[in-house]
Amino acid sequence: GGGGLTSDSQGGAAATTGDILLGMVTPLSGSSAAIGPYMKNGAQLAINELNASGGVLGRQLKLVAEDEGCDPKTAAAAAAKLVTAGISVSVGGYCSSATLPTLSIFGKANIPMIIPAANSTDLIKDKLPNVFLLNGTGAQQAQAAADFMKSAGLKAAALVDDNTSYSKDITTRTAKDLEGQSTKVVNQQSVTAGEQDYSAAVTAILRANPDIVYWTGYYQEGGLIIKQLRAAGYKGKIMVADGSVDKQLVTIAGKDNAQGVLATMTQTPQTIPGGETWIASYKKAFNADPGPYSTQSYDAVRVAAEAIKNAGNTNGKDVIAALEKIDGFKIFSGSLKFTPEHTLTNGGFDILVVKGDDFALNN
Amino acid sequence: MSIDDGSRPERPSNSSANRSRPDAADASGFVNAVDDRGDTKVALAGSGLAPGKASTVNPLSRLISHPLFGLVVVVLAIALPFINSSAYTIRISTDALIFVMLAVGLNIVVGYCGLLDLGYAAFFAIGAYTAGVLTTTFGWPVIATIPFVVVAAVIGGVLIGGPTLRLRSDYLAIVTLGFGEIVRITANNLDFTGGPNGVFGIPDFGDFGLRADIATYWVVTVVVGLAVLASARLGRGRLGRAWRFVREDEDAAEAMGIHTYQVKFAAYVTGAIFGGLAGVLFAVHQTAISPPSFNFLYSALILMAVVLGGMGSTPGVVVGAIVIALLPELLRGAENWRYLVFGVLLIVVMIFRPQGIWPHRVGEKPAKARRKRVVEDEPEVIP
Amino acid sequence: MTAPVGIREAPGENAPRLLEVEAMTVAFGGVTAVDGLSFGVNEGEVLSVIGPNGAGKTSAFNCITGFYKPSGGHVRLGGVDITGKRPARIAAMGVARTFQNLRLFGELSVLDNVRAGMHVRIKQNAFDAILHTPRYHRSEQEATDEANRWLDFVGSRGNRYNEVRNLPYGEQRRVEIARALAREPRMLLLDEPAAGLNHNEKEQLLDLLRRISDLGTAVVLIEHDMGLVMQVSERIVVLNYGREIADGTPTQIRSNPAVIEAYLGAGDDVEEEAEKIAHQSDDQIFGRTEGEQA
Amino acid sequence: MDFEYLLQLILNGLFVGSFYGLVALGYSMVYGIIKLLNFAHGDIYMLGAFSGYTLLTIGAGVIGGQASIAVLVVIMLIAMVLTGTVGLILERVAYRPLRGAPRLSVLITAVGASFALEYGIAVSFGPNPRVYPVRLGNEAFTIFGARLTYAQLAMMLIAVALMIGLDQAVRRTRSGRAMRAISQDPKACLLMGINVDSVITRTFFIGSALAGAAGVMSGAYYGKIDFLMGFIIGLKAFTAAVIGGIGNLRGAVLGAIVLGLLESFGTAWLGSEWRDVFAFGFLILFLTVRPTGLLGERVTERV
Amino acid sequence: MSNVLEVRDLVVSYGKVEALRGLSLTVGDGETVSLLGNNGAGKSTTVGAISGVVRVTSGTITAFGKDVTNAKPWDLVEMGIIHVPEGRRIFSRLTVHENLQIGGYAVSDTSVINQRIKQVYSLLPRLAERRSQQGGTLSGGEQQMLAIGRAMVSGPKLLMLDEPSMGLAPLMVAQVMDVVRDIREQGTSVLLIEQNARSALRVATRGYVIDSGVVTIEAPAEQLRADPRVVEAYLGK
Ligand SMILES: Nc1ncnc2c1ncn2[C@@H]1O[C@H](COP(=O)(O)OP(=O)(O)OP(=O)(O)O)[C@@H](O)[C@H]1O
Ligand SMILES: Nc1ncnc2c1ncn2[C@@H]1O[C@H](COP(=O)(O)OP(=O)(O)OP(=O)(O)O)[C@@H](O)[C@H]1O
Ligand SMILES: [Mg+2]
Ligand SMILES: [Mg+2]
Repeated sequence: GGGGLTSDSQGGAAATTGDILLGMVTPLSGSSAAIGPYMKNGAQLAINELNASGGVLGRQLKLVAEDEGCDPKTAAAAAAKLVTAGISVSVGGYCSSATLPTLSIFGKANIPMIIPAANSTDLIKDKLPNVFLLNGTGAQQAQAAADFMKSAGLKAAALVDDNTSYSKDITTRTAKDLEGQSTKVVNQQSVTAGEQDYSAAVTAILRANPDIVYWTGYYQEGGLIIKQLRAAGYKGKIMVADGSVDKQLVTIAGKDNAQGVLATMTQTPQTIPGGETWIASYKKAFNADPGPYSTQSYDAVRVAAEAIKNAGNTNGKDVIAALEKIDGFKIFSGSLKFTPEHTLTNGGFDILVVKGDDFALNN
Repeated sequence: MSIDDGSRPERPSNSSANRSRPDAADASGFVNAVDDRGDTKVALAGSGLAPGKASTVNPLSRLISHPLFGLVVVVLAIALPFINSSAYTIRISTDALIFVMLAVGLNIVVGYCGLLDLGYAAFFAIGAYTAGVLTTTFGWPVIATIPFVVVAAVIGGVLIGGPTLRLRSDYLAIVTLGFGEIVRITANNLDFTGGPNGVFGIPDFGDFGLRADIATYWVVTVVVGLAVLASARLGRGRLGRAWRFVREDEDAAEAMGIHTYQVKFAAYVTGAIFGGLAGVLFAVHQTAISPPSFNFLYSALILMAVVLGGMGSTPGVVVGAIVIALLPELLRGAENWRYLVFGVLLIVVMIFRPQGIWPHRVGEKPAKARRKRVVEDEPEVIP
Repeated sequence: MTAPVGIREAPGENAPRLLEVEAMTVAFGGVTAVDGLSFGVNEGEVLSVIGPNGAGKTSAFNCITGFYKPSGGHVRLGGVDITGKRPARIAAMGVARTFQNLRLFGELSVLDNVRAGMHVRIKQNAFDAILHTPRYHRSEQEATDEANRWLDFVGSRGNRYNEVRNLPYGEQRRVEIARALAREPRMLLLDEPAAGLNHNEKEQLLDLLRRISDLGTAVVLIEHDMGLVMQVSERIVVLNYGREIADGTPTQIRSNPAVIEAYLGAGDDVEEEAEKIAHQSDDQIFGRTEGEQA
Repeated sequence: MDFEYLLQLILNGLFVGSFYGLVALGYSMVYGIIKLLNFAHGDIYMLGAFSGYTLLTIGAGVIGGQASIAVLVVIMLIAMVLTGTVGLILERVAYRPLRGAPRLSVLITAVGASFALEYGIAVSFGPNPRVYPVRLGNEAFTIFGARLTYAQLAMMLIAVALMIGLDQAVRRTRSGRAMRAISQDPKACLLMGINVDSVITRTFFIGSALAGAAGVMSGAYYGKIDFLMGFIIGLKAFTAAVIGGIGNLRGAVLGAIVLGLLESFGTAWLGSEWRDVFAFGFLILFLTVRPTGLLGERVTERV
Repeated sequence: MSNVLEVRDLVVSYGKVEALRGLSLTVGDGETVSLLGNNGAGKSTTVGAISGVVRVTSGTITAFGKDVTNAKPWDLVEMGIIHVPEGRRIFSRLTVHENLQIGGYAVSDTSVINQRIKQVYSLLPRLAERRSQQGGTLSGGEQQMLAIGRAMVSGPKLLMLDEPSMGLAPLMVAQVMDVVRDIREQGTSVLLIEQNARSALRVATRGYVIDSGVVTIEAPAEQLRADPRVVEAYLGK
């Protein structure tokens, strides 16, 4: 059994004893299955640290992760499962299209969501009180990319996305930002993720003769596109968005081909001072390298804990109020203060560049 | 065999495969090295009289073919929130019910009429998007969108079915698959459909003072229950028989005056309407819809529900749909093992129940008719 | 005893021809299966079409019933041109047929198979079926009753809820005929109904054909069993290489040298058959239809 | 559209088409003989890529980082035997028990097998993509201004050689004829003295081996492999097989090339996002005009 | 005279239905043996069991001195046991010529196959006329000829024909029976199933009457023709 059937029977009084549960909806199967563990581990690392220092409000934290397979229906079921499990805060959300249907489920249950990865502006379009984005939005990233192109004096840009919301969001916004600017968008297209041959797209890009190609999808396809661009004789610049910032990009593209590839990216442990210790503890805990969104997930847990601590209880409304009040809390992308739309005040995007086997800060 | 592979030996000869025995080996285009057939209902040698054989349905299947049985299932479904009202239970049950509606709709096309449709999710998408766009962009209440959903689904069915229903089954399969992909990609590429993020913030039917998810659950239960009933009844009526005739033998059906093309068309369009209406329920339930929900894999899953349950058998298809909808949820904790297990289970189930979990049976007839036959066993001879 | 449908009036002397085939030609690539064939069928008569294998009999049937499109010529039914119409249209106009190789709906019940024949007459739409209106129940009941009557008529015994493919061959043949009769055709085309039947079953078939003819339905029969053909036909058309080589009464046909050469042969079988027939009076052969002979 | 660009599009189309072709052949063969749409076929391709990967990783010490085409060919042959065997086992375990069952039931086991293969690899290799330890260089030559790398040329030549070999084998030998006969009436084939099971087994072996070869080639050429890589190409191969006239081997290759070209031109004219809409739209229109595909046997249905 | 085929106490069941219930028969070298029986009596099942396409539940089948119970059909074809099935089952989308070639599948020597195909064409000229037509488009009678011709290409030592005259015109029935006679004269043993008992008993040397899966009468052909039971049931008065 459990719960009443009437309209006011959900989101009742929060428990005041026992573990505080944090829920995470993340892909653990399907084509994005590789991402899930990175996020899960990042969050777990934060929980371990917090628990070691006594937990929050004297209670221990516990992570409950559910698979979404990047599928909206599975994600919604996962969210409902987390609601039923009694989580206090949701710290998950990777695929935007799969995160959208979870908004109302968490919303109706009065559970705050601190979304570490999904960053489509659609998530905050309806101004739901419980939704907070901990990742820079597409708008911010696009701005960073456009600024770079202009300042580098590039005349022609090709924008390529993988036709998913995250990726397309960035290209459309970049194109908008470049409207009427010195950099012209000479080619814009959406390829299908999961394929291997992008030569048709590459041919079209080459024909448009751009100075820079901006790829906003993930590293799997990104690596292939870089390789195929180079094989087709493309000599200009290539830039990728944060979804492609991963060592694997270099491996897939081939070290030679990947040299000098730029990226728009928020701060990562690799790029901030003191990051090495974080990487080391991650490695120690999970015997693996951190990957995309490990840091954001780590931060999401810490932010959640901070808000609960400030609220003094786990009641959704109070935690949300606490989240809105947070100011100056240190996270990887800088110091945290949510905008009225519940996004980061400062996207914190930097330009990285591939040097050797990995990305480094471009100076 | 229900789906004609188009390779019926055009002229097996005077008798051939039809000759007095179920010869599934020919029918499937396969053969066992040795004709080692299991138990089949066969007329006794030479006698021509097989008194009452096939109508002696086993007690279980008589129980479940009883009209009351369906009622009991519906009552149980309605009572679910009183038994377990957790958000998770309600959600996955609603999902499963919507899936049942899809499977029942596809069953009309595949199970009744024998048309292989690999792009059924297209109609699901058309329904969901029509409802989604009309409610969010124009602020309509969901109910008001239903006529438009039906019209949109019918238009979709006519557009794709019209020119292609003459194709042989496997060609039809690829055409429908292509159509499914076209619909999904188009939704992904257009602006008014919200691009890859789709449409979100879709309102529900109203909460009637209940918890919103439970209100939706009950609405869905009622609609799906009616849909199941309608499809079962359609299957037994005149049109339903015509579908089966076409599935079994188009030429013979034509010779009986049945316009086979129209009949196929009717199946296709009816299926489209079911799919479209299921789409409305889905849109309401998800509140946010986006292209990935309508991919080929989803069409394949619906087809699986139909085949796994038993093509042409309404209770079978309902069971198949519930299995296919809930199994991955039950295996949720297994992560990537989940689909490995799922795949292996599919194979195992099909090997042990090649006709489906609950196949359609000929010979299950209303009790009234059964009694009647007893009297008529010694037929009066008309001069 | 009531027949399942109202017995139609026997046609008068100058009744128009029910079916008129005029210079019909069918060619497949190099093969001309039917080559300028013309013949007619009168209301209510029993006509046999015989001829060597590959003479084009089945092809001619297929043209008449719309399954093949003739490349030349015309087919008229009751004066209406039906050349090239779709099979369903032609069937709805009162032409029913069976197939040389049985074409039953194998996985359906015997009753459903017969109800297929009544399909176009069942007064019921999709909404009736969904809502189970009184009209639905009435029409279903009527259809079932009528199907049962037709099955009784053809002498089908055994369980009618059985899948038809599980029936013995002879029984399936009967069901196929019942299905065609349920169409209430003006004309019934039977393609080798006796093939694969044993002696006893052939006798029963003969009796059935006579009863069908008694209903006033015209019967066109393709058959290689000369015993049956000679006993049941009022008139015989003989085809060879797609052309008509003879047209006449059984007596005329069995002594026609062209027919003997092309089809019957001088085998002992035929002699025996001929002997047998010779012993019967024409009356016995033609039963009640004798009076209508021209 | 200038000539160079046109030629480049054609070359791209041909190159992609040759991959589709290798996979489509197996699809078409299996369909031709047992009327099964083998949805697991694309995953055999994936398996080929992973076998090649494993072999190369094991043998990396021996051959060093820079593999020659010759080494790749050897690896490819071994991988072909491996995938062929998997195909054969698949037939034994998942399809043969269902001979005589409704055709769609087998389709479902095929989808089940596809899931099992994909996620079997996902759990054993992990969900992360793998990268082939060898690299084919970017050296290219130009013909009339269109650019083709030597690696691409080599791949196309291998594909063409395999296709011609198969075509000859099927046409020239009596087992080719037996395959066609089995597709029509397997039981009658028994009475002709044909060992139907072994012919079917052989078909699966050959089809799977070809897909495996394509898998290795794609791994070596594109570099990245992952457990879902077979899905899309499986759909494309199915489409190609249908365009060509399903069950017809030459048709499958022709269909694959047509599809490759359609995609290439679709991208050029409408952009990548509309490419599949273009290809499928064309397919639908084409089939309404020619319902049996390019080379599909036109059957005069007899009644 | 040695027996090419000996069937002892054959039992075959399809699920619960026992189609054969202890049937025994023999075919001697060069003999033509006819099987008569009602629809569903078990005639086709018997030849199916002999040619290995129907599984035998119990009993033994010996051919050319070897036990071949439940042997593989292809091995039996190699031994020269050829079964022309009920309903012809020609390959409808192969041409007439290809159908004949398939008939020679078990023969490895192509020249032998071609030789035999030539013989078939001369024996059945109608097939030669139609050699490149698809099998499925032949008329019923033509298909029957093709089925027999196809069997002859494989070089049968024991030829089993299941209702070869079904659907044939009288002249053609006579021709087929002549072919059967020719085949017998070449020394091939023949097992002939026929509904057309009159013709069958004319070419056969011996015959069996089967009823419900067992042999009820066994006698030389002339004797059967005179047997009142046979006359009543199969020949007609
Ligand atoms: N679809 C077709 N394609 C090619 N040839 C055909 C087709 N249909 C029939 N034929 C040819 O036309 C001729 C007549 O065939 P049909 O079936 O009409 O003969 P039939 O008189 O019914 O013979 P039978 O008594 O043997 O059944 C045959 O030679 C046959 O091969
Ligand atoms: N595949 C099968 N499955 C089930 N029962 C079968 C099968 N094949 C034959 N039977 C049954 O076995 C019995 C014998 O059939 P069989 O075909 O041997 O008879 P037959 O003497 O050849 O008859 P016919 O004259 O009709 O050809 C029949 O009762 C038949 O219904
Ligand atoms: Mg005929
Ligand atoms: Mg038989």
